[in-house]
Amino acid sequence: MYNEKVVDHFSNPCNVGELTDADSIGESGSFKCGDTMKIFIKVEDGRIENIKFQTYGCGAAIASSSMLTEMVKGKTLDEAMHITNQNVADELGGLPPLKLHCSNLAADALHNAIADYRRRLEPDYTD
Amino acid sequence: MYNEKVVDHFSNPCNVGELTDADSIGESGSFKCGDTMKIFIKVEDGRIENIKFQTYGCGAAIASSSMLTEMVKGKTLDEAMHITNQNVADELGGLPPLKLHCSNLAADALHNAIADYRRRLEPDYTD
Amino acid sequence: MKNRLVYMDNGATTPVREEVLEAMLPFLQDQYGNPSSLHTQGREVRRAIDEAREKTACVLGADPAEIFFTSGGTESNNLALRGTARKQASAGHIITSGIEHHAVLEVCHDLENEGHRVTYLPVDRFGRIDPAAVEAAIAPDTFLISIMAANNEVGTLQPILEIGTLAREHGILFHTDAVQVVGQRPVNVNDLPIDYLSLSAHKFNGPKGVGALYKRKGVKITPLYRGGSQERKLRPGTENVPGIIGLGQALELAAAEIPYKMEYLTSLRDQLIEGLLKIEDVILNGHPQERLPGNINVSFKYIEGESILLSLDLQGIAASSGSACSSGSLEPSHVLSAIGLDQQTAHGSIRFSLGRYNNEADIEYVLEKITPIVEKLRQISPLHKTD
Amino acid sequence: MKNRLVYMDNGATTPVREEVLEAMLPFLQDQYGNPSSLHTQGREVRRAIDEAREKTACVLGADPAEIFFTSGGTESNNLALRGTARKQASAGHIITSGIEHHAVLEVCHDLENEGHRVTYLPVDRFGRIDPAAVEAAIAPDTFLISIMAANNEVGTLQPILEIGTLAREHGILFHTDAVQVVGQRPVNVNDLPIDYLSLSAHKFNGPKGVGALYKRKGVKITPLYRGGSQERKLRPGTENVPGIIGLGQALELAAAEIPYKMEYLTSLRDQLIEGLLKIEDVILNGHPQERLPGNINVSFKYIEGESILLSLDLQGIAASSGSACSSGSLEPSHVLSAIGLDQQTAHGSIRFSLGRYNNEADIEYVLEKITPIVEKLRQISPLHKTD
Ligand SMILES: Cc1ncc(COP(=O)(O)O)c(C=O)c1O
Ligand SMILES: Cc1ncc(COP(=O)(O)O)c(C=O)c1O
Repeated sequence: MYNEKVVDHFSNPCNVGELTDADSIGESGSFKCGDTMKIFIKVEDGRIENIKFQTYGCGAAIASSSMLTEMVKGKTLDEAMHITNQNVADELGGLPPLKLHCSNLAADALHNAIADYRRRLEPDYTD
Repeated sequence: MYNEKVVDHFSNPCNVGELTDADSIGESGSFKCGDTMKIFIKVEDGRIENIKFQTYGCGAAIASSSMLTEMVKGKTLDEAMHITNQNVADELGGLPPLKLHCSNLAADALHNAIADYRRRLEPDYTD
Repeated sequence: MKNRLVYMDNGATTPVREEVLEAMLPFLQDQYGNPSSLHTQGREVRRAIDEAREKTACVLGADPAEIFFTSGGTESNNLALRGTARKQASAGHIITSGIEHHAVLEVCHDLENEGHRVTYLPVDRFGRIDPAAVEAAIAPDTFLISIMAANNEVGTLQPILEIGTLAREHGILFHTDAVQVVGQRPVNVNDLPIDYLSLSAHKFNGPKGVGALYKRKGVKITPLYRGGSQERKLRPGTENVPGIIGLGQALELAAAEIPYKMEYLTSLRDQLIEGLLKIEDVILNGHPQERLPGNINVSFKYIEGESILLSLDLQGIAASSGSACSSGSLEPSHVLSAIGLDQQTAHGSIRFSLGRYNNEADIEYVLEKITPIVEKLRQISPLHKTD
Repeated sequence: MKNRLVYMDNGATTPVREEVLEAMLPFLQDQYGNPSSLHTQGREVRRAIDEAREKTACVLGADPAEIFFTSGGTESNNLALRGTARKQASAGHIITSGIEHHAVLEVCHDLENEGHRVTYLPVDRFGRIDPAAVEAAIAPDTFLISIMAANNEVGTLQPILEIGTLAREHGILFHTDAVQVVGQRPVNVNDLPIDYLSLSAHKFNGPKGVGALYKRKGVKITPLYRGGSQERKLRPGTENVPGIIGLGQALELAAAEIPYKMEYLTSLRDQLIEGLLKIEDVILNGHPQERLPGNINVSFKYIEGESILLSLDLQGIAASSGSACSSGSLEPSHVLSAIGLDQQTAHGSIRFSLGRYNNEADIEYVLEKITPIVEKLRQISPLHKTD
């Protein structure tokens, strides 16, 4: 069902946990399957200096969370905002069609975290 | 489907053919399956001295014909009239339920032959 | 004491090929997962089923999503016909022939009881349906034409290209029961205007109890029954995994040898026909050329089919009288009646159906044995005048 | 790299026993005749099918004429329910439960669309149906009650003796889906007022794609489809011969070991339950005692079923979340909802289902592996408060 890379990220997910000193926290969830995700970011000089996640969900959801956090670490907020759910799925080498909606969670939570950060800390920001 | 005795009578039927000097000929047939049987008898001193048959039909019909002719050879006409289709089937060691109607032909043809004989040669005979 | 065994009832069923059994075995042993299960054992089996579906699709020129596995030809026919009828907003008209398999005919009878009208087209004395008759039968509310690709008893091939083309011109769905043809002759749904096609594995050296329905994309049918989401809900229930694997493997192998097998069987067939027709009062049923490569159907006048079968059986020769399904019954076959045989001639008809394991020695053996059998039974028969 | 393979998904399907495969093999090799054929090859196979029917009947305490082979549990359920509904002169009322298998529930939905009324009885938090609720639901036009013998997800046994007795008292037909019970616990139609019962071979170490419907003599149903005269016309189509032989053999073997296996599996089951309940925030679903000998269903709070399954799979442990059929879907199982689990708890439920090849070492292995899996997933989960 899942390819090796997905299984690998699922088995050994990167950046699991909470950031006690997070600059922003974003959440997302799927009403349909109940999956929930929380992304914690630490921002420095407009870049994601540190990132952690917590995910309740299936293998795809966990693997996507791990993949996403790896992809955006060190990226500018702008760059991070451009990362789509599809990018995450692609980077994982593809997800089963039935599971695509799970990878949707990861980027959503990140975007929520960034938007919230900017709303609070970048006075001229508009969504 | 058929037991050994039936197969044996089918493979090596006794008394097949016509009797050119028959005293009587009886026929029977099944409208349903198209089977047809002809029995030729030669009577002497009220006994069936010789008997032959011709049968168009399935294995059971041929085996029953053969069996019947064996059973009645040498019997008195009265005795022969008492032989039922069931007797023939029993003597064969049984027939498949679906095939019982075929064994019905044999005794019927014989009874017709005897009745016809008596009608012609026994002045006080009534069916 | 039998001298040898000559199986000539391949129209009823065929032996499973060794390679097919080999392909099936792992799925009766280690690969036992339920294909609906998420774990490794389940996923492995799911993959194998997908492959079987791809093989099947590939042989038919179809898309894998157009293949639905069933429990056999009977179920495939029922699914296509009933499933289509149930999709109709109101009762309508169906065209079929009088010589279809019971699994089409009896469904049509049911559909008549449900309010649909059915035209049962006649056939000529060779068992052929006239495309012009199909066209003439089309009514404004005709929604389905179902004509078999080849008849199982007399082997006659039907003009399904012409009939399918007519159906398409009139916007009518076209189903063909190709149970006797798939694996014997090329069938490609790209070349043929077929909307659904039934096939059955045990007719091409696959296992019994598994078949498939090809259903062209976009054609909508209602499932016969409900439950899980197997076969995209068109045919729920835990899959007959070994059966499906066997079907895929058997079809792939059969398709590969079709050109060779057609020639080979046709030649054996014609030898047998020639030999049989040398016997007095024997007539060939079905079309002399337009027939299944392995089908020989003849009537032996004055004698009855079962007694011939039984005599052949005692010599180790397996054949059938009429179709396997109807030979338990006492009525003359509807197919033989439809081609105009009188009841007695119909009763004396025997089908020899050849398969990949038959050879010339078998033909010779049958011809050697059949002559005295016929002679002997005719001697017993009151219908036969010896003079 | 897997250490070992522990298959605990016997509720989804079971491995075919070696003796069963051995019994089937001849029918995939030399014994290839069509059972409807009159020749020796056909008659041999007919005899074997008759024997399988006798074995099946014998185990159930039924008459061979009351056994009809089908393509599995799904078809048996459909045949019983639809077949009975179609025999009704007019629309009527059916009683079933909310936790039936989809192969009963979805048929009931269809029958509702066809004009019948259906009562879906609720269950208590253990998944039990209350016979008093059955009685209360009976209407003057109730013609059928269908209640499963045991639930496939949570394993709860149903009071089918009581329910069947009620049905009989009211002159209502009683069907039970016994797919999960046959071969696991004694089922005898002489002791139970059952009118029809569904079973499926692959649940008791037989092959996939074959099942049977027991139908008490005199009970009339309409077939789902038509064709030849196989299974006394109730289920036409060339028989799945190897499957049927496998079913008969598997059932005979399973029945013989029931007393031993029940005790053995119950003991393993309770060990596993005990071990699992030692983990924090784990709840047992289904009834603590009145459950299938091999069924364990627990919810791991704060974490999601598929990720648990996947983690187990990576350790070589095969289990399932909910029923095999529904685990491809995203909605929480209707059974777990019916016993009152909230959506999240339902999503964290796992079924371990034991079979004859499991042993104590398997239980230990699972318990050893599951603890760190749960711990790790909870660490990842935002729902779990570590403090
Ligand atoms: C033309 C035709 N259609 C349908 C069937 C039924 O197929 P099955 O026996 O696989 O159900 C057969 C074989 O008996 C057949 O010859
Ligand atoms: C209770 C129950 N009924 C019916 C079925 C369906 O049986 P089958 O998969 O053989 O069609 C199953 C198994 O999936 C089951 O557990």
